[in-house]
Amino acid sequence: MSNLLGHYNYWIVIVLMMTGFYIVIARPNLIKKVIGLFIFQTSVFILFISMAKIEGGSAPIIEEGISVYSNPLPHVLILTAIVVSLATTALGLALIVRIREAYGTTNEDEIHVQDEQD
Amino acid sequence: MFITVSAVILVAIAIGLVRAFRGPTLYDRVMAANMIGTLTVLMVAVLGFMTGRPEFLDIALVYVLISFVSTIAVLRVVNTSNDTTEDSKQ
Amino acid sequence: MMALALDLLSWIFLLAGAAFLLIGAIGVLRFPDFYTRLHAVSVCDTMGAGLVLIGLMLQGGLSLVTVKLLLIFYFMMFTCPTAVHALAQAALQGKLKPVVDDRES
Amino acid sequence: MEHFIDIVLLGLLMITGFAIVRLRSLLAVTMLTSIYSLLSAALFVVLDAVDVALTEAAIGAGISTILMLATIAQTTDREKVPRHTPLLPLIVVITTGAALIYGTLDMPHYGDPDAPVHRHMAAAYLHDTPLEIGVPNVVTSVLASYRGYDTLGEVTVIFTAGIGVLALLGYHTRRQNIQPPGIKKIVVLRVIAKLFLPLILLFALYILFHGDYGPGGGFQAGVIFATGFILYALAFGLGNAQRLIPQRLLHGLAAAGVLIYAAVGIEGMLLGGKFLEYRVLADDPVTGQHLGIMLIELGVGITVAAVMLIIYFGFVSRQNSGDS
Repeated sequence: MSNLLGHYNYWIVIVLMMTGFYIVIARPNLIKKVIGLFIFQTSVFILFISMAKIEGGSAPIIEEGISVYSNPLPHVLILTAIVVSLATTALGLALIVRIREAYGTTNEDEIHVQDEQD
Repeated sequence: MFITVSAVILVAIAIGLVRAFRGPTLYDRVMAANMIGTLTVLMVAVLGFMTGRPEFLDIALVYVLISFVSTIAVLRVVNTSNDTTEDSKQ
Repeated sequence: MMALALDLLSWIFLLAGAAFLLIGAIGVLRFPDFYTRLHAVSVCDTMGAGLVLIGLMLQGGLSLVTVKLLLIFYFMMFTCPTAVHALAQAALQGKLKPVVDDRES
Repeated sequence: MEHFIDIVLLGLLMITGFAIVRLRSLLAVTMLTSIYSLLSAALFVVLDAVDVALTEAAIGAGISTILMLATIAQTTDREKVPRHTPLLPLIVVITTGAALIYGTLDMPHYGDPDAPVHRHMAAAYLHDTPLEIGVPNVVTSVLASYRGYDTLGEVTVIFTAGIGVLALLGYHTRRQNIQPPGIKKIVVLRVIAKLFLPLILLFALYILFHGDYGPGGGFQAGVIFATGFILYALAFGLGNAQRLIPQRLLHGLAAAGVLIYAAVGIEGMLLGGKFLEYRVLADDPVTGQHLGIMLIELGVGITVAAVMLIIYFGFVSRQNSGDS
């Protein structure tokens, strides 16, 4: 039981991660792939933040009368990771817009077919 | 007592999620997303009091603004795409 | 005595707010079409949220926390009805017909 | 009790994830993605990561969703049914997942205060921050001071992303105003937008300069600042928004933010310290740290806000010019 509760966060995170992974590899639509990537990224964020949590701890903003704080280091890492995830999402979507203009579709299978015809 | 309120909020979020999944129109989904935005704001506010550090309400304030702006942004896009009354599953 | 009365009042507000939230949520699930569901959402957004925030303000007392809650309250009372209004307008322009008589249009 | 909320929120996240796989309308999927992001942001609050929650809400639920919508608006809403049977991907995913779950069995339990992560650096940061930096928010002190190099790199990444989007999509200035057809006639929205724009910008400044004492900082403030202008563009049309902040100004600001950051570092060198050493900026080391953090947060905020707007205008102006 303690094993289940102790690892619940990690397991759900892995399920989420695999959901995102599945969308990325199984769905031909490029926008859907970006969304899958987004889910994957967010689940990694949750993994790190779960590791930072200390039972009974409080947010790492120093205040009188609080002695236990959660670990601030993963927070810093993830804060920057979120910003990078936005950068990758924006670039990916911009590429999709250009691909759509060049091929007339956002479907990966159709793009492959067109590439083979050339 | 705060736990009662947060439990109710969680139930309401779950119901909103059901509506967002079932549709049937896109407007229903936007509405559900907006409702979940509101509920998340309340959730964060109640959580602050529950953990005894209520000074983090800035986050809730940001959520209000963000959920408003993204709702408006969706509405801008929705009416340009034609099939708004699609069926939800496949 | 005063503190107890305030606490009690705040709990009444919080519980009433929670009740309205639940009612609104059930309405969102159960009502037959989009426009009726908007009514239910408005109950959530204004009455439910408002009462919960007032309850929290009573808990916060005279402090910066209450000021922030007041700001959230103010923002919410503006943004939520605007969003719902815009949503209804968009749906109407998107040729979504309200259900008048039957369950299914 | 927090544990209970944590469990329920993770369950809801999982349901949302599965719903995203199942739905085929991309707009519907985007709505669910926005919900997913909001829920994960709420989860971050439960897990004590207030700064992360603020960032995730502003970036994930806000800007990312808006960008996805802009992309869908100029491509298509329907996802075609894939031609292949998803058997192979399913096997790959389940195998990987099983391997990862096997790997978690050796991990320390959730919330364990003796986990190796909490042993070394974190304790030092928590102990030293009030003495050396003098700001209560440890996340800000680590982000801006102890690991200032990383954050400089981060800002450069954002700046590069802005240049990348600019190179891919270009920047079209709209002379005439194309009003979004869906919300053309809504007067209420315009009044509210006009009422809220100054409040949002003021709030962004509060987040920027209050980042030392509460959740917040340059990244979040920049995004909120940009969101204010996006609201303006949504309510009053793109042309008006672009007249409000001209292209050249945006490009200049995007570069200026990074330069401010780097200049603070070089100023430290000129005053006899190391690169990005803030102690030497003032007579008193703690005051110097305060000054340095405030300046670099300002730089970060300026770059992030400008790049967000460049990206947004890039997406939306292309869409309009394609339509007409």
